[in-house]
Amino acid sequence: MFPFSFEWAWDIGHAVFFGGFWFAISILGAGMTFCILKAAYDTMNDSGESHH
Amino acid sequence: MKQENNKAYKFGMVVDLDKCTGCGSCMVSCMSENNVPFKDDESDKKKSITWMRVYKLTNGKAFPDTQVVYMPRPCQHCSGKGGHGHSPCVSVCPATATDYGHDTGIVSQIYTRCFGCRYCMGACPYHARYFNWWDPEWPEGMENYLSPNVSPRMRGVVEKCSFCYHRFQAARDQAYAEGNKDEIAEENYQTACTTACPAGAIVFGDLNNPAHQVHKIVKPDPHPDPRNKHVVGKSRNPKVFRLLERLGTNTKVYYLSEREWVRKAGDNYLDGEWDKIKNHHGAVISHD
Amino acid sequence: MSEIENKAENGSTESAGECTAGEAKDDKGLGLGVIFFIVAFVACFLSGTLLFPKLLYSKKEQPFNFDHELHAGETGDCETCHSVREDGSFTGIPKLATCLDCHTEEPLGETEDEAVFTEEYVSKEKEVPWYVYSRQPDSVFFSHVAHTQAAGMDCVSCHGHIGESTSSRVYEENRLTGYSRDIWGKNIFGIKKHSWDRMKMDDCAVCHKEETGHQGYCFQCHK
Amino acid sequence: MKVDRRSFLGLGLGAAAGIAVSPIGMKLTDDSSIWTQNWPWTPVPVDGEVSYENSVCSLCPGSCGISIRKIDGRPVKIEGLADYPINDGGACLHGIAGLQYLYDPARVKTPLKKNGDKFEEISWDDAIAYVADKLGDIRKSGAPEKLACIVGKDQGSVSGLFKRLLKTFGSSNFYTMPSLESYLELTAATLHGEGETISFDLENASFVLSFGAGIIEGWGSPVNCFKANASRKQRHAKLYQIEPRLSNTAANADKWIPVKPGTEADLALGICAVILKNKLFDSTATANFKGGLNKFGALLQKDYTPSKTAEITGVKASDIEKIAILFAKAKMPVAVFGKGRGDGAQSLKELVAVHTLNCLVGNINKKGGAFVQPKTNYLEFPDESMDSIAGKGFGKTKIGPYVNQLVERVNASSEPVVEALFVYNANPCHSLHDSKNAKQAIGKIPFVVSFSSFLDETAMEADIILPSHTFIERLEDVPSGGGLAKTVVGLTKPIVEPLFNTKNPGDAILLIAKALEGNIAKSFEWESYEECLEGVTSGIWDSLSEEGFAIISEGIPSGSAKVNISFLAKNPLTVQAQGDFALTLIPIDNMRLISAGVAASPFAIKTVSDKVLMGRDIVVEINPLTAKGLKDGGSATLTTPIGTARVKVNFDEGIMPGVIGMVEGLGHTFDNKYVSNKGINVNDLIGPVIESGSGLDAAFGIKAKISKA
Amino acid sequence: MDSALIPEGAKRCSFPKFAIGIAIVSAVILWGAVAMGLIWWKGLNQTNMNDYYGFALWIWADLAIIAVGGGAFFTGLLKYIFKIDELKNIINFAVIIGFICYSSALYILAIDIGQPLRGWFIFWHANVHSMLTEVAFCLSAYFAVLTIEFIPNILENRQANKVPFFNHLAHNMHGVMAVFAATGAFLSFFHQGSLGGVAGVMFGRPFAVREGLLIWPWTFFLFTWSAAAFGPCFTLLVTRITEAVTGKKLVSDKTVHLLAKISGWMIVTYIIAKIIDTIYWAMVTAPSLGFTLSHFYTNNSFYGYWILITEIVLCGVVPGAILIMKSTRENPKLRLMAIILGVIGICLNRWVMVLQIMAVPVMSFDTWALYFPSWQEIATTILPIAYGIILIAVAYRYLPVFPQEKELNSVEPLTEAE
Repeated sequence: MFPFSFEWAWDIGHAVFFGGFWFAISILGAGMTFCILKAAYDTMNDSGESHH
Repeated sequence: MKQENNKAYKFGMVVDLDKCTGCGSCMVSCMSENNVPFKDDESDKKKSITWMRVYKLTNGKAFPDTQVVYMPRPCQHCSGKGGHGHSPCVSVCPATATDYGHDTGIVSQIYTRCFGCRYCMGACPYHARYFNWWDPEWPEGMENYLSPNVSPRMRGVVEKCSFCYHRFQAARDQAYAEGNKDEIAEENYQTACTTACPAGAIVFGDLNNPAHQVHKIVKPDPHPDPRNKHVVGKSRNPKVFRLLERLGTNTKVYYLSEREWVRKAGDNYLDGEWDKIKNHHGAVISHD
Repeated sequence: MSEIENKAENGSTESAGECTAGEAKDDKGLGLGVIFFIVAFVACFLSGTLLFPKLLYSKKEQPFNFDHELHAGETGDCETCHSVREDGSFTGIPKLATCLDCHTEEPLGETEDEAVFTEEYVSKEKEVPWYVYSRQPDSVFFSHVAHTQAAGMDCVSCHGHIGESTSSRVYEENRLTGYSRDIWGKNIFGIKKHSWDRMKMDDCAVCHKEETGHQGYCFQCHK
Repeated sequence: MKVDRRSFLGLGLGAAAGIAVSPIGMKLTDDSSIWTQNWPWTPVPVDGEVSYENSVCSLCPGSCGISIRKIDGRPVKIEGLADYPINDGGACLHGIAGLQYLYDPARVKTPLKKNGDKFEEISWDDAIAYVADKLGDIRKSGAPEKLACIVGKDQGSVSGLFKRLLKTFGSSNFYTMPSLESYLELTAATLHGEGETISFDLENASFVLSFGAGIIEGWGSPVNCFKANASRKQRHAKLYQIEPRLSNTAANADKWIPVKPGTEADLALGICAVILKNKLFDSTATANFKGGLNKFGALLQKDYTPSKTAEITGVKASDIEKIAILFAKAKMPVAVFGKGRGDGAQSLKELVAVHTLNCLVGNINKKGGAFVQPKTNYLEFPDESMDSIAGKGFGKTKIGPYVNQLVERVNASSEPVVEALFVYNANPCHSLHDSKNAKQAIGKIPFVVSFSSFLDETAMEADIILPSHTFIERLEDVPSGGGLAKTVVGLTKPIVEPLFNTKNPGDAILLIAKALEGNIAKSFEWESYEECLEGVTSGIWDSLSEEGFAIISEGIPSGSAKVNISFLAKNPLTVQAQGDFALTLIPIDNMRLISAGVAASPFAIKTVSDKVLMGRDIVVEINPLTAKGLKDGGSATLTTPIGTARVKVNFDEGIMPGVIGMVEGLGHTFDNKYVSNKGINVNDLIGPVIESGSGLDAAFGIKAKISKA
Repeated sequence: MDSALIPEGAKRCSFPKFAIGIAIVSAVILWGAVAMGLIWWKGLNQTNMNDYYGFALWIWADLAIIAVGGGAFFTGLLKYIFKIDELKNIINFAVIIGFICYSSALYILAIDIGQPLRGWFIFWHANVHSMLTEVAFCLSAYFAVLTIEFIPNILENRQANKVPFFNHLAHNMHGVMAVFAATGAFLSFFHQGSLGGVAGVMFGRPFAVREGLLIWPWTFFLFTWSAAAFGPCFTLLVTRITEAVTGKKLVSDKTVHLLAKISGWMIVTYIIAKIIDTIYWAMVTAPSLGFTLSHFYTNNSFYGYWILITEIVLCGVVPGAILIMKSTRENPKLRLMAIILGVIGICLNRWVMVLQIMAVPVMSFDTWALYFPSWQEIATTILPIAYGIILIAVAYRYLPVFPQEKELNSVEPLTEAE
């Protein structure tokens, strides 16, 4: 699953499969991190009043 | 995948169905060699673990022309299409709990790695793979005959014939101890079913080694079958056949019979197809 | 982060009362939350790292101390006691019979351990129930002869310097798996410095990959 | 500062995060799966040094050499012993599974004494004293002949000791269960004279005409027969199998000749007729036939012409002639008798008729033929010391010639014919025809002593059980039997210390004899069975103890055998099946089961097809043509004159119409869930039919009807 | 009493009534949970599976619910990538349905494996050549996507939304939803396909095996396509049922017709491909291995040609036809019939691609194997349905799932049910 595992091989199979997988995961990760941080930031910048 | 020593074995088996008496010695020898458990009711054969199973085949003719033959069926140790090691089960196992040993041609099964998805069983057309639906249990005291060379399985994993791999491990250790690395004599590595067979119907050895009995009988074709590029190692002995050869599973268990109907039963054929190809069957091929 | 906290501090007083009503703007609460967060985080992390292993492993004393250095000194090697049989199999921890090649009912030397050995085991003809630090599970087939003779490896690379020990260290057994702690390694994070610090499959495979160019097929080491 | 929800939220999140980055998660995930890989309830076999020990299997007359693999002295596997004169490496499934007998928790672990209807454990001393006491009374009563004994076979020193005990006690009522060996001797006695026996050179025969002999179903010396059969192909030898169903032997044979059950004798005579008519016999051989060859010939030409024989047997007349000619013209022909395993019911007429074929074509004591030679006796027991009681009692005639008559008499008479009975290595309550009847007889005998290792059906009926070692734990001489061309005596050695408080039956007998004192004790002046064995086998002991076996006779016997065919010339009647139903039920001998003696092992049972045993139901073979109103795989009720049973049916084209086949060796009723209470015992449905003249139980089957359940 | 949580202006039944409804359904869940407990405690001997049926009811259920759950990724794809804005009216619900399906699929996998505690091996020791590995990875990843897509809707709950952080979070997530949807579509394409691949790569099983493109057998593409085609049918079906139960119109006909139309065309294209595939397999693939079509559909008491006809014609061609024609599509009865047939069709297809594969003998001397599940299997398979009902009920009650609800129900009918 990870390149540091002995079962990892730098072959086309692993490249394609895990390439795709980690790519998708990182997008999701990045996306969520962005949303959360931005939300936190926005919360900071609110001028006191509660939103609805 | 290249193995460390360029000298690779390719262990295989040939069963003389005309000699086989269906006595069951191979089955029991296998069970006691490999710590196969038993339950109080083993008559449901779809839930009965028998790495080596002896099938009863009939020619389907009515009395008195009926004929019967017994066919011992261990794991066929497929080498997959083109013999690249992608056997039906190995290629589908999600957790690499079964792999193809390119150094021996043996398909492994690692009980501690298997998590019991059973995909391999679905993929195997020979039903050579068995699932441990129950925890194995030995009646009080009987666990004393368990062999330390084969690890007992736990509930929830798949098991199958290993060509008595532990005997290969022992033979190899012996060879190491005697200082000759990759030299394992034919008689030093024989499976439990082979040695047990009272009729001497089973022959086991290295298909890559022309000196070995199994090679002499099978005469595996070094070239792919011109009629089906997926098929390799086809026998050049017209009396020898493999189970479901046309699927391209490229099994390493061969069968030998003088009887045509038996050879035909080894695979599936469309109407009239057999009569067309039976004569080619195993015949020495042009480029040879 | 600190910025958030500051914010948290300020807005605090305004709507303190409303927080229970699920009103969102109680920043003091948030601040307190952060402190709680940090406290809990540190507490749990430390207990997970320091306390947890203590709970996971049970400590077991060997039947009596064994002085490897002394014996190795006498015999000059490991193979005398930990030998390979003719069929290539490995004897592992020697049986009492092997000990009796040298030892007798009469204690050799006056250490307490020697006394225990002769009284409890030699005279009673009982095998010594040693705990094996490097015992591998039943599913593993490990060929010593392949490594020591065929590959010419030394014992140390896997077993470390146990041969130089003068007394038996405590045997730690994983309560859940029954494994010796040496398999996972002393370091709870599984970090190793020496080749003998850990004995998991990964360690075998990595070495095989380096030495033979291939991690090996399953059946090479499994049964 | 107020602690509020969000503080707890922080606390929770912090804790979670802290745990998450600590090693706990990773370690426990790994360890929990490792736990599943080493579940404490999954046994871990102890490793150790491998060693091999040789011995001989005594589960059947085959007497194969075996090699036992041990790990630090713990037996883990039985395999055939390479280069052993009988089996040379191969082994049958029962022998390989032998360790399941050794470790069987259902073994009799210590002497048991029946109290009311349940057993209680007693010490050996008490047990022996108890037995001696009972026997003492019988002897005092002046009727020592009322002590009877049933053993599995009449060979080997242990049987010898039983026989000796009976004789010195004063009884001639020593019985053996029917066995191929006994039939071979009886046939030889009838045709060639007392003291002779017959064997077959199957390894060399070029044409084997088998009258239902299950050559690859456990007949004779099974593994040896397997090998002989396997070599047939290379030798271009032929096997013709005559029997009502397509047995494995028939399936493997070059030709299967279906014959109506129970008419094998007639077919044999029919073939004799053709041989005589066409002068295909060996005139030099027939020249010195005694007993009226011409009378015999005339009889055959009258009653056994091909057409008449065809009428009786259902075999085409042309085929009968063809077979006769093939047989007579073959280079090394041999006709083999003994239906199935050859240890079931047989008719002397059939045995003799078949063997007469061998005599006619003159293949007696020729390579690839039938060997006729005196019974081998390698045992030299010193003379018994007989006192008057012993002499008188031993002088009295036996209750009956065979076990069946014994059972019959016991059940018939009101006052006990037998006061005490020894049972060793036999299970009459399961393996005799009409086993219920046998059980009743055994139950009727006041004092029954069993030497069984297991609580089998007969042991259950016993008053006291003196448990024997299994063959893995005991020392014993094991002579080969089963019509093997050579005679080999093997030595079974104790491979492990006895697991339980059992004894070698030989030692048990010695103790009983000593306890009985007087002439009996004097006749058993050995310290132990081991000493006795060494003494009585002194001639071959060195070879036994060093090689592990001794070859008594090998190769073609010298000289010819005299032949007297008066028995057949008297034209004995052919036995008919009991009852008048339309169908005939015949027993099937299946290699994967055991028909006599111990039950098959759990492993052996596991290999049994679901076309033979389905759950707890036994499955009978029946030809679709005969199965009107039945469903393949469905249930049915099978009725014979002596019993009814619920069975499942399997439509099988490999069995003659009109015949129902039921496997032998199932239906054990003792307490062992792996091998017992499965199916039914075919002997509960078939009753004995005594052949006039021979007195043998010759019931080849029984009339039956089957209907949808 | 829980009015504070109910979306503003939405009419919901009284809490007790709601609670009772939930309680009833929970009983079913309990039943399933008992069976699940038995299976984990005693092992898979609690099922009627055997060595011929390593894959059975559960794997079918997995394949089926993932297929019908395909509506989520496909609707998402259309809404966020192809910008078909109309679908915003149903996307929330599609996501919830998807969430239910995928969480159920994971739960079933967890009971289906013989060694649940080793389940993680499929990730850690992954064999990248196995279709099942592919399924496991993409399935879990896509489940994460669904969760992400579900979160904003949850945060829009009246109370949650008052928390500014949540409010912002929901807002931001909506902002980047297209990215997530695209990832979801990507992942779905692969795991839906791999589920087809699972069967297609079994070259030891002539009934299953297919030729294909590179490493992907045709079944790979057929499965993806069919999921996209029939998934919306299921979304529409569940919507229709919810409407019936709540007695409210929740999604405008415009939206329904649009989705139905798209689904219809997808079905038609799929079924054409499926027919071609079937013919090629029957005429070329199977015969090349020595099998005639009749071998797969005769000599047994259950699997006949009827199953082939039903799947392709009755539950494929027919619904396809109904949904592509405006007149029939916009006839509520016919439309309902079509989507029901569609859902049956896809489930039947998955059944065939799991259980019939196991049933067909391959060795010439082998026999057909039929199987009937044990009550434990059935209970554990019904559990997800009950769980789905509850989740939908709760979501509908407390979350603004249907943007159009208010306008469509301006004149308030009496609200009832959960």
